[in-house]
Amino acid sequence: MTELIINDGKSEEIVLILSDDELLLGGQKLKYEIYQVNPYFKLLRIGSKNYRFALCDREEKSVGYLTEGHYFRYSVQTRLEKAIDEITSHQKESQKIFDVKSPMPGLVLKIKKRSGDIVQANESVLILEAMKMENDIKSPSSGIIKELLADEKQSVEKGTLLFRIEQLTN
Amino acid sequence: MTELIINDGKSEEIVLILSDDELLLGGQKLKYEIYQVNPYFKLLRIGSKNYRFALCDREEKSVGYLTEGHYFRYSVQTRLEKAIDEITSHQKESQKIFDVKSPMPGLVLKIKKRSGDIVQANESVLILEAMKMENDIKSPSSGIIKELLADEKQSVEKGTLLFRIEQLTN
Amino acid sequence: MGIIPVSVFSDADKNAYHTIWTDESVHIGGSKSSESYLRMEKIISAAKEAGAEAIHPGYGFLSENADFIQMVEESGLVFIGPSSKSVRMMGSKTAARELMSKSGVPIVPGTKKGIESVEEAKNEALKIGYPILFKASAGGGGKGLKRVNNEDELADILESAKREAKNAFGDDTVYIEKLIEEPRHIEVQVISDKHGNYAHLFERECSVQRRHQKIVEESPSTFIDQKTRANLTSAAVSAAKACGYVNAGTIEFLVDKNKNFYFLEMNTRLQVEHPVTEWITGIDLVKEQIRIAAGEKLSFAQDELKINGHAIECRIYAEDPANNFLPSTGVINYHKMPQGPGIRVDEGIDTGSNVSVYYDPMLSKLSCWSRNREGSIAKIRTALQNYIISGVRTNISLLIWVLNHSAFNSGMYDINFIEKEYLKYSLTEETSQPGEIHKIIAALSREAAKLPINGKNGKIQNEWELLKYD
Amino acid sequence: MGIIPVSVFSDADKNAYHTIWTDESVHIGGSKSSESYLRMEKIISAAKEAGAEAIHPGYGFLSENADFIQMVEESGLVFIGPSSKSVRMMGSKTAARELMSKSGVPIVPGTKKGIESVEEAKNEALKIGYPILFKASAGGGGKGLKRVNNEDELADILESAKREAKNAFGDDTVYIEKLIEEPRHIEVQVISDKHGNYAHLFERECSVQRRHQKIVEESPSTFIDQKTRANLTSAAVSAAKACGYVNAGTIEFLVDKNKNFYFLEMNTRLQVEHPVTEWITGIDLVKEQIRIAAGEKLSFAQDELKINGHAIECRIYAEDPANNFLPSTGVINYHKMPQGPGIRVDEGIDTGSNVSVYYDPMLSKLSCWSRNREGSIAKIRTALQNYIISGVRTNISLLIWVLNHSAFNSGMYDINFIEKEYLKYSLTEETSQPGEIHKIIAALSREAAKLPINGKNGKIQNEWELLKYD
Repeated sequence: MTELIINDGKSEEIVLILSDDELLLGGQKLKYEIYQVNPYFKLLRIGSKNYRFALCDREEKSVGYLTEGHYFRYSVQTRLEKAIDEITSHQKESQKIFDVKSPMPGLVLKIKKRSGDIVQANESVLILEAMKMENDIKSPSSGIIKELLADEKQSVEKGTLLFRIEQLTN
Repeated sequence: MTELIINDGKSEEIVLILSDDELLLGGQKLKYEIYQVNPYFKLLRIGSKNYRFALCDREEKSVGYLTEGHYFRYSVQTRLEKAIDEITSHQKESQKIFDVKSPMPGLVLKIKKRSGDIVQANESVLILEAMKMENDIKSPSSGIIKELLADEKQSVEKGTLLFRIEQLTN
Repeated sequence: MGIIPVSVFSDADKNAYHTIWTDESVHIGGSKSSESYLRMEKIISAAKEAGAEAIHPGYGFLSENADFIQMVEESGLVFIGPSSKSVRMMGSKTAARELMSKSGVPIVPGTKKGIESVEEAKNEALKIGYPILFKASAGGGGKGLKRVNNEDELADILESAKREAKNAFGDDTVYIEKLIEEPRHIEVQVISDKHGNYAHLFERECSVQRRHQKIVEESPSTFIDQKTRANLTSAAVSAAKACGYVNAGTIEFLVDKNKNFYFLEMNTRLQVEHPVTEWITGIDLVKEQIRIAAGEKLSFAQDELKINGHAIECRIYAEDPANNFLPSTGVINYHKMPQGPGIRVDEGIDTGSNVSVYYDPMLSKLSCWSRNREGSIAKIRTALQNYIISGVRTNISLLIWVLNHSAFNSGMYDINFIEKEYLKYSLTEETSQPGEIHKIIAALSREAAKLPINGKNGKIQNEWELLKYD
Repeated sequence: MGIIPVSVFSDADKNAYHTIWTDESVHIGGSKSSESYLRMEKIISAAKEAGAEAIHPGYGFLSENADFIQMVEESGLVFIGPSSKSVRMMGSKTAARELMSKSGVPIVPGTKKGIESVEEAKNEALKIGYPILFKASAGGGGKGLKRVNNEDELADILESAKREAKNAFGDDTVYIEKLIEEPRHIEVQVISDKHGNYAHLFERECSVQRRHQKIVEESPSTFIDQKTRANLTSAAVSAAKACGYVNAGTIEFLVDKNKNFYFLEMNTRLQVEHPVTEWITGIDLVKEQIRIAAGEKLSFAQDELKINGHAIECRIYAEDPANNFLPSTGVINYHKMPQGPGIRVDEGIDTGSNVSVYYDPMLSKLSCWSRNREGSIAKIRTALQNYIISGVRTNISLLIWVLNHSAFNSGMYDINFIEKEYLKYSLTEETSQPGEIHKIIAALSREAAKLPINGKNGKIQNEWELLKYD
């Protein structure tokens, strides 16, 4: 039996995997079957309903998958993992800092803000050129730009930290 | 450097793999590039020519692959493997015995010959029912049926030895 | 159309393509078709359980079984196909021949009813003249169909024909028909609604056959001129009317070298080769079938249809051309379909699919359209060369051979084409690649694992395994 | 057609789809397009080295570059496309507008030539009236195209427009055009041969755009009545004649709500969206382009063409709808294309393909045909739901959103449709599956590695590794 805490970014729910063909969700016991069609594609059957899904990507505590043309990402943790997470991230949490990383390799074309500037959520901070297009990299939250680590004309790799936003507390 | 003896059932040729991008065939040195597109599909490039091939199946000493809609099977051995093979199979060779195995799971419907019967190459020995069809299992060579191991109404698995033909020596 | 399909599946098909790709599916029994796809009551109760309103029978198993259709009718569900009455009239080949004969549709000489004994068979065969054919009364699609050249082999072949008929259709009745030598198999697609409207969708040329099984079909036929087409299609519509037919059906004819045609049988269902008709007419036959079953009128009038361009279909089977075409089973480790303008694939497999021993070995159907036959042939040949199905053996090389053959290209072929011409399949003659490439590929196939895979990032691995949690 | 194609490839594309699927390919340089696909002399010498007779430029990179076309012409090779002279006439947007104006084709108000300074831009904008657009003179496809709402933002946007124009086309000339609000982008496919025969292949409705980039195209347009179609197509043919055009080209128009149309630009090449035209006319445009380049006449006459049914195309990009549509890179770990009657995929990827940062993020084009628009929409929506591209993020969910939207379904939309309506992409509103299923899938995705894979036999592994020999 495995207990997993599923978080979709809005709320949490617990899925108890009782065995290879039975699970518990929201107090309801469900029979399920799962088939691996090929390494990245699976079929889930519950009752007579079929659900097809493909594994799209995966990070440390979350899985991203594709079903019916839509992409979903959920964090999946055991109770223990979640507890450890909460303790270690407590300090960070209270500060509410957002790290903005480069989503792809590219060239920093223009930096529009400076360290210490106050920005609104969704406000453009810099322009990254990639795939022949200029892409606005925006602030995920309103707040102060705490660090600005990129320079104009700098080539960055995917995952390079570009800037950090500290959310303003009211 | 690896020396491999390639046999297509008619003749033998030696391919010397000199390095990851060079090989020797028929006295000719060739530059090659090879890319794995996905686990079962590769691209071979020699000069400006591209050859696509998929791995279809694989047995102990041979590989079967698919290119341009055609299936090919070659035995691939090192000189040492071939030498060992020749020694151990020497006795067998002189007898020239053909093992006929069931190519798929099925039901032996009818046995048309008896042990000791003389058969021609391509003559039907038994009927195997599989995939809703009656399939003639034929002798690969003219000779004597040395053993007939299947019974009528018997279910057989893929690879079950059905009968052995001993080739007649003139 | 806003319809939610529900499929049924057997043990062996828990994971099959048709199961995966329907949002709802009901398990109906064991792997053997007699324990699942042929269990009439089970299928009807599955439909009711799922809340379905209608049953589409596909083109195998019970699709032409009048008893099943009657059960569906009596259950209150709608059968997407003809009435049990029509199917019963045409389902028995002997009764159908009689009906056609009465309706003025020419038939091939043969016995009117099932053969009871070897003696009777010998007498009838003598009257008709060898070679003859044994055909399963309940059959279709080449199964239970056997050629007899002379009296000596008659008894053995009769036994085998009855056995195959019994196994395939649950009925061992077989009858005798004169074998018309060098004939073409040409069929006409007909369709009709519940309001008395009948139409035909032109002919399909299905003479490329192996073991009486169609493998390449095309439309239009190069052999049929306008006058013959008019007569043939009009005979087909008469045949459909004679049995009060509703929904899509096919009248099969044998056509001799003088363009005389004989009624062969009616397939009271959708055909495997319906895509070629869909290509040249633009009509979606399955959509039309569903509309008709729902009581709607045909969505087109006969005079709105015309033959647009040319289409070919190739049936891809799991069988080994190098080993007497024995069926091939296993897991498809890579499935790569050809694509592009005028290319269609109706596939039953995917990378990872298991090809089991239980059912028909047809994996996929490739069809192509072009403005003319030359373009169609070129397109489907390239598509076949680029179609990768690895893990099982397929007949793709045979299909390429057909498309390269001068007889096929000239259009001058009959149903004995493959039997006559395909003596020996020779690798060296059939590929455009030089022989040394094959030796290099073989050597590198063994050496390949040493090399980096698809650059640094390209390694394909089973990502799911990294998710493992204990 | 019996032609053996030779492709060219860059370092990043050694293993790309177009390289793999041509029998011959020539390496032309580094990954950056300036080091490979934009190197004119290198491409011409690659063609000569391979013994090619002609060059087809596709629809990116140098396809509309008059200098390149002239180099091809002077090299003795055949360019499969228009003459450098025609391209030069239409290639500069300002010169093209002048020519159209002279030929009686209506144009959108704007500057006749490139903008030299911010001051000049401000003066011109005042004359024309805000909002205005900056457009790259050498451009196309949405790149280097910027909207300006008022004078305050003009200077910054001019700078950015020039920069994008320079990077994309090697020429930073931009001009000003009045922005027609709520317009539709409707274009006409034209084609002509070297014998003076001209024809049009009806219109394409391309108003579903994001960032001025077309993402859904259809033909015919619901907005165009017979009279407007006659005027529009005749204006398009006039435009082609005005520049002595030979081969396939497209005249783009803006159409206002009163069905007035304005010449926008001519694309002197094959368009990305050409499949919808191929579906409704049955003409293979690439085949026709090659025939024309070889000096043959058009294979059809204008009056043989009619609009047959309805077709839609969706462009599938590697970009993340949940993250401001930023391009997404990585390895495609599973590519499963939808299939069936009336479905076509023009794909540039396969399972295992690497989506690099170097080129345009378009992965694939899905197009569908049906007898009417309703059927076409239903078909392509289902096809999109069944299209699996995993490993990178794609815009498929956006495309499904478009096809579900009432404005798209009613046909009442303009080029601002997505900008106006697609405020926030919400997962919960967009899938038919209940929320608990997603939680179960997430949980099992992590647990799945414990379970047996596809029964006993189904384990997919890298068989090549078993071949390893040391």
